[in-house]
Amino acid sequence: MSRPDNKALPATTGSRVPFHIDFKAIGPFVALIVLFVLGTAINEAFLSSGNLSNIFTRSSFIGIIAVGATFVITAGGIDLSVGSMAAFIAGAMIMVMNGLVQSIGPGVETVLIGIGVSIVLGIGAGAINGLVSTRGKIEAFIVTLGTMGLYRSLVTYMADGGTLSLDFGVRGTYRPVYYGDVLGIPMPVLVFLGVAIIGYVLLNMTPFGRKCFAIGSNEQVALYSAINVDRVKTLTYIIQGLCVSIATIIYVPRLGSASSSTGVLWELEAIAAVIIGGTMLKGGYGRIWGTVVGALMLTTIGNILNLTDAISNYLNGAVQGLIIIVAVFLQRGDWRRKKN
Amino acid sequence: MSRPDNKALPATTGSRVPFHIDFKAIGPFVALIVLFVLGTAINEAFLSSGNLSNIFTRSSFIGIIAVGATFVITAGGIDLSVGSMAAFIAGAMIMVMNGLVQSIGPGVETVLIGIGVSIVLGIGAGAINGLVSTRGKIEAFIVTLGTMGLYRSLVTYMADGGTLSLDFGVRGTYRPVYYGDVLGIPMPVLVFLGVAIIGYVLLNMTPFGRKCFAIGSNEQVALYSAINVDRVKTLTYIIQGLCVSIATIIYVPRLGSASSSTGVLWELEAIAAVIIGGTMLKGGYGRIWGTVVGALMLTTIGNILNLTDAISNYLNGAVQGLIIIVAVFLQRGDWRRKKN
Amino acid sequence: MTDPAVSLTGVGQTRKLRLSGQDICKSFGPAQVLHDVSIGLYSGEVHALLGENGAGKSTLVKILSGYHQPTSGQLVLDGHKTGFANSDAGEKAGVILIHQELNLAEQLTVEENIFLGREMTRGWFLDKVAMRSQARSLLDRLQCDISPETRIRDLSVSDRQMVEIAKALSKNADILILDEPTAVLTGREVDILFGLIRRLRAQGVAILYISHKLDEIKAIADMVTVLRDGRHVATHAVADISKDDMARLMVGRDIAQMFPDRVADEQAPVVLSVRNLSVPGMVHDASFDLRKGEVLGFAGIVGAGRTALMEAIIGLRPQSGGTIARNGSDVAIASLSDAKKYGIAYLTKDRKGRGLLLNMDMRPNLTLLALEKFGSPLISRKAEEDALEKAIAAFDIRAADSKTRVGDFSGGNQQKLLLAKVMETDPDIVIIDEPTRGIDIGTKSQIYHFIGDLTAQGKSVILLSSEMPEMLGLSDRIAVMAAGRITGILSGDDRNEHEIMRYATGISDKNGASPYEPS
Amino acid sequence: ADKIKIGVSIPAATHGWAGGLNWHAQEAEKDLEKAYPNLDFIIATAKNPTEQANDLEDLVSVQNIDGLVILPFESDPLTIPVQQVKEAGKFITVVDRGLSQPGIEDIYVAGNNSALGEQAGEYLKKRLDGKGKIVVLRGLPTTVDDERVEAFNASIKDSDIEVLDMKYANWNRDDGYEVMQDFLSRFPEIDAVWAQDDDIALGVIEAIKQADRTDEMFVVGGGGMKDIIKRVKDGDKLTPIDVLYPPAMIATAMGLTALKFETKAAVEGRYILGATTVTPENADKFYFPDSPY
Ligand SMILES: Nc1ncnc2c1ncn2[C@@H]1O[C@H](COP(=O)(O)OP(=O)(O)OP(=O)(O)O)[C@@H](O)[C@H]1O
Ligand SMILES: Nc1ncnc2c1ncn2[C@@H]1O[C@H](COP(=O)(O)OP(=O)(O)OP(=O)(O)O)[C@@H](O)[C@H]1O
Ligand SMILES: [Mg+2]
Ligand SMILES: [Mg+2]
Repeated sequence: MSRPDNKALPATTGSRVPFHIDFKAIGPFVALIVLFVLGTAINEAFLSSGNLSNIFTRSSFIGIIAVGATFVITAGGIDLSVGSMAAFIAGAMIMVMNGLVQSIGPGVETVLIGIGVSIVLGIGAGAINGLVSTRGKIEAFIVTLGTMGLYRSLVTYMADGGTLSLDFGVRGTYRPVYYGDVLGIPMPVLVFLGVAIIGYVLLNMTPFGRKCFAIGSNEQVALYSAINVDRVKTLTYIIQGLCVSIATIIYVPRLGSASSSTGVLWELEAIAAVIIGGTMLKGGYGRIWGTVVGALMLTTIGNILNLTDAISNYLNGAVQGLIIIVAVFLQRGDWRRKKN
Repeated sequence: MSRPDNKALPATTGSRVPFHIDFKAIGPFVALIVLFVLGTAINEAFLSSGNLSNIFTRSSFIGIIAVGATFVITAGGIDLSVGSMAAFIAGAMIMVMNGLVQSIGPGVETVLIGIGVSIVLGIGAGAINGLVSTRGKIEAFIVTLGTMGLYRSLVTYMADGGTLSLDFGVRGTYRPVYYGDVLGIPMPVLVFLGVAIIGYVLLNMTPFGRKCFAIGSNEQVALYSAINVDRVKTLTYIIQGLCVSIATIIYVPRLGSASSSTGVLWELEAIAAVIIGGTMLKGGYGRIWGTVVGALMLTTIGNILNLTDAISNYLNGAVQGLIIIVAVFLQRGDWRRKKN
Repeated sequence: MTDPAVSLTGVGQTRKLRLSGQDICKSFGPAQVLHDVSIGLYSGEVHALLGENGAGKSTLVKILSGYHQPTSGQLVLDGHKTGFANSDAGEKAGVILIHQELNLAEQLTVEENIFLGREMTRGWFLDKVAMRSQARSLLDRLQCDISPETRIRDLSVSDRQMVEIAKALSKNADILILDEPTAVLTGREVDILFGLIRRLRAQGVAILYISHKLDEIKAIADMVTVLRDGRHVATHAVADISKDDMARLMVGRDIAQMFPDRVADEQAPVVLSVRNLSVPGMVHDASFDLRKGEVLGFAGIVGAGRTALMEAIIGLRPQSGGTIARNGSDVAIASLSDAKKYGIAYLTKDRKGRGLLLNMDMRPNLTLLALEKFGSPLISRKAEEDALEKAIAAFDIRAADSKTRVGDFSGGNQQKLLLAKVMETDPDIVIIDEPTRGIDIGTKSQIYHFIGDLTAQGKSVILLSSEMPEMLGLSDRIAVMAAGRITGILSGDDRNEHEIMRYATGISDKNGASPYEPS
Repeated sequence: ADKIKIGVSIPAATHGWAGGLNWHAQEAEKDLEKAYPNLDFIIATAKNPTEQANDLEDLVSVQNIDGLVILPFESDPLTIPVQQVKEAGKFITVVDRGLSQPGIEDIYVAGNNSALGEQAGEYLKKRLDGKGKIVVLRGLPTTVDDERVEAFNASIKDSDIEVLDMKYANWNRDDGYEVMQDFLSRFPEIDAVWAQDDDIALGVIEAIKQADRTDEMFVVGGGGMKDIIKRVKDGDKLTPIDVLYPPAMIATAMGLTALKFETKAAVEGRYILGATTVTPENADKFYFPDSPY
């Protein structure tokens, strides 16, 4: 359709305001910085390299899981099973590796096989969540509530109610995966960074990510845009499973154990990190960097509370809750509008 | 294309099949009946009046809370704080009543004042959730995650890390509220029934209920229909708070105590009951009777697991999870379509 | 800018100026979409508002009814300066707007939507009986036979529009504004609506009517105001102005020939052949051929099953029995991606519900259907932006800026974006369902020529339309459906309104006895 | 003839110690049912006091038990429910946590949480010569935790031991690790750690190792988890002792109850288990490699 006089129109596209700051995007970072200032004010030790490294390392577990959750939630789903899934995978890894010590010894092969098992289980568990909810047309909330109970039970059963502990030999081999560092950056942080970057690229720069946005935003439109909605949704759960598996791989060498209390409430923390980061719970909009910052914020709040005894221990939860609400309020930036 | 003789055509819309059974509406009931049959098969004592009365009585707590959650979820919100809120209200009630024993003794007045405190706190806590999320424009998930931590902390603080116990004198006065019955129907069941009926009427037969549906279905449309969206949403949280308060009123005489472990994970159970009952997690469609049945189903599953010791206790959670998934699958009735 | 209250004489002499907007300006962020527009609405008068897509019509009427606040300018109601803080205030003052885009809660029923926010009650309770019967009588006034208990999501778009009209009626408007109400209505429904508008006019209601259909404006309006690029161009009595004049005022130039000149080759090879295709409960035993370079129209009454048939062909609906052949060989199409693979694309008529992601901007919408074209494994942002630039030029999409949510686009520009989106797959066969819904006359002509260009490139088009001129002006052959069956395929001189109606109503049926005649 | 049914109501295996409890209960069930074929034990596990009250109802109404062995989640909330079981004419054995009202139970196998805190306090005092800086990692805010901490505080009160801070670690290994990490960043000088439970202690140990401060301090745990006992046995300098709080007490209680039904002997009464201090010398006696705890 050619239109000769189109040129005469004022250019309506591509006009961008220079130096426009997108408050929505930087909001989480601002909130994180405020937290850091608060931490430093409370205790100088907060800024010590050891403490910072602890915060980042600790955030890695929840952070990696939350990167996966960002996909699920962006595509309009939810996964409540991640915490139990992590416990189950950790338990299975430990059992397999302990079993292998007899036959092939506590060497690198054993650890590699353990890691392989973790990945297979993570993908499998994710696929189950995805397939049962899409094929069975059952709400993801129900399906993953069910598998949450399932995996929690399985790990309890495998550990006979107690704790599964990794063989000491294997622990030595495996140890660097958690305790090691490259150029001073702890391994878990590197892995977290890697997962976040890959997640970012996948969500924002590939057709798959685009499809996640589309499905979460309007499933009908996605369907009419030749998107295999069921497949993409299932894939988001598989990505979630894979992320849980990766988180577990770096978790296991830390304490070398798994029990029924491993990963309890991680699902809530992961979802909270995602939502704090600005992803919409109803789907259609997701932000990996927000999620990363969300995970860091949650860890930092916990850390700050441990650095002071000004607050009664009983009230930790209250302070934590209030800080989360205030941080989200600040970062959403709605208070700024009032001034206009 | 104008067509005068349109009436001659078979009507393509609005045609109704006579005697059409709405599987979606009866689905939860069918699933519940299946569970009852299963229970009876496992142990005849399941059908004993004592056991049935236990099941119904127990469902009352979660059921009453879930009726409130039906409003919140129908209007597109979510409330994660109900479990801690219940613990906090229970704690406050106990402290107030214990305090009153000195001055006015352990009589009916003391209990009534305790109940009044509960109702005021419930409404207040609901109002806080509602106002902070609507006025502050913060996701309900975050706000109620925050208040969840807050109330949990407060009850821990009030109990000084331990347990708050109701004065034994007051306990005697208060006892019939839980253990009493009218014409053989236990008090909690009567209260549950009353709350459910009022909830049903409110949701389905009043303008307010209709507004909840509209807001959950499409907030923009609701706004354009001169509905005060913020007010209606806040009211749903207040109703939720009131329901928590009522549940707490019948809970306190049962165990006569409150501690930091009271009501843990009730929020998950309440939301699960709502979703199992057929209410949509994304809002716009809610069903009180479904919720009632959902709560009964959850309790029944727990009860059935106690009927047999064929299953390792470690695997309780797994069986529970699987039954929930299967029950929801059956009741959604999607498997029926395949046959057409 | 002239004061409309003074300048308007003639028809309006004995009538009262009810509501006027004076020197209205409106900006969204940096983009100004209305510049000093004035308009006056008189009781007992139908005032038409005309303008290209994106001219600012919807924005203006939203300001008049309180949905938007003007950046500057003044509303005057019955001689008093006024301002509506929100739509509620507007409605209280008797100003009712029927939106261009449907505003219904999909999960709720017809009755629930009609009375949303104004439920009738007895005591504390809903008076469902009264609401139902009133809903029934409102729908009866519109000769619309849907049940008040049907959920909106189960209704066709035209029925939804009728519900919107019923909802507006229930509010007893003094000043009624209709924003393109007929874009999704069938001819019969338009007639009903016009009857209604005439009655309301006789009762002294002031009516503002927006449409891109100049015939309608000629038929129903007393006055017409033309906007162009957010500016007031002219206000005339309709009797004083011809359709061509209106078009010229609107577009700012002469509209060339409306339809392209095309000659289809009747011997061209068959590119798509459908045999005995059925869709359970919706389509029965449909067979037709589509030739290279041809425009095959599909006519029929709403609900005849045209959309269902097309959705089955492209794999969005389960087909039961029947075959589809592409270029002579049978193909299995189980999903839209299969259809895409075989070079078939489909443009839905439900642009809001199925066509576009309203909360996103143009770029992701444009490329969604053909994502793989824009790079793998990574989407090339540059390729996307190039495509967007091309599409904006090719389809004349006008948006304030490229970051605007598609949901904030004017209706016509949404439609153009949807067309651009479908064309990104570079299909050989395009199935277009109501392509010019809500499109202004100038752009319409462009779309027709665009379809002509497609066939000239050897592509084939299936056209589903409820606009008879469009159907007749573009189609080489016309398949007519009635009650789920193809009752005839008309070509040559048979392609006329009369014949089409006979087949569409089932009076004639080439494929066996008419289902409506006693056998 | 119908078997005699004995209900066993215990907390679910949600942390290490409770896991050990579950394991011992199941082992005891197997052993006792083999030894006394006319007995049937039915174990019900609960995740919170409310659930435990439900379980009691079910044990009575559908399982129709003759006797009940219960380790109450918490004392106060379960007093009334247990009383109701008693009123239904059942034989009651209470383990570990006493009920709030006296006279309900027939047998009381009492754990001694205060002794656990006290033993740990006494050891620290002796080992540190009555002065030094310590940190404490508590469990969850419950009565059990309170009793332990109160006794601990009382026992070090007359010394110059400074408690730098106390934080909850929720009887969870991960939390123990993280809280200890933060203590380590916060306090440049720590002489000893009291972790109120061995699960927490294991997390603490990893954190100390990671910070490379193993030579500076030692850890006193509690419970008697096999991993810690093994360390004590091996003479690990980081874990010189452990204070026992054996989950096997459930087996004792079940055994006593079985005896009551089998022998008609008068087994009523209180059996108080002390909190034994495990040292490298006696560790062998308390090391059960097959137990999950
Ligand atoms: N909320 C909004 N935010 C930003 N831009 C908007 C918004 N609403 C409308 N616009 C812009 O204002 C301009 C006028 O839109 P409007 O809907 O009034 O056009 P219209 O004349 O009704 O066109 P159509 O015939 O296509 O319906 C368009 O460029 C549109 O993109
Ligand atoms: N109750 C319903 N549930 C789901 N989809 C529906 C329902 N009613 C109609 N649709 C779908 O909505 C779309 C539009 O409906 P419409 O009645 O206009 O189409 P149709 O029956 O194919 O007739 P037409 O010949 O007018 O295209 C079609 O895809 C139709 O199948
Ligand atoms: Mg418009
Ligand atoms: Mg047994």
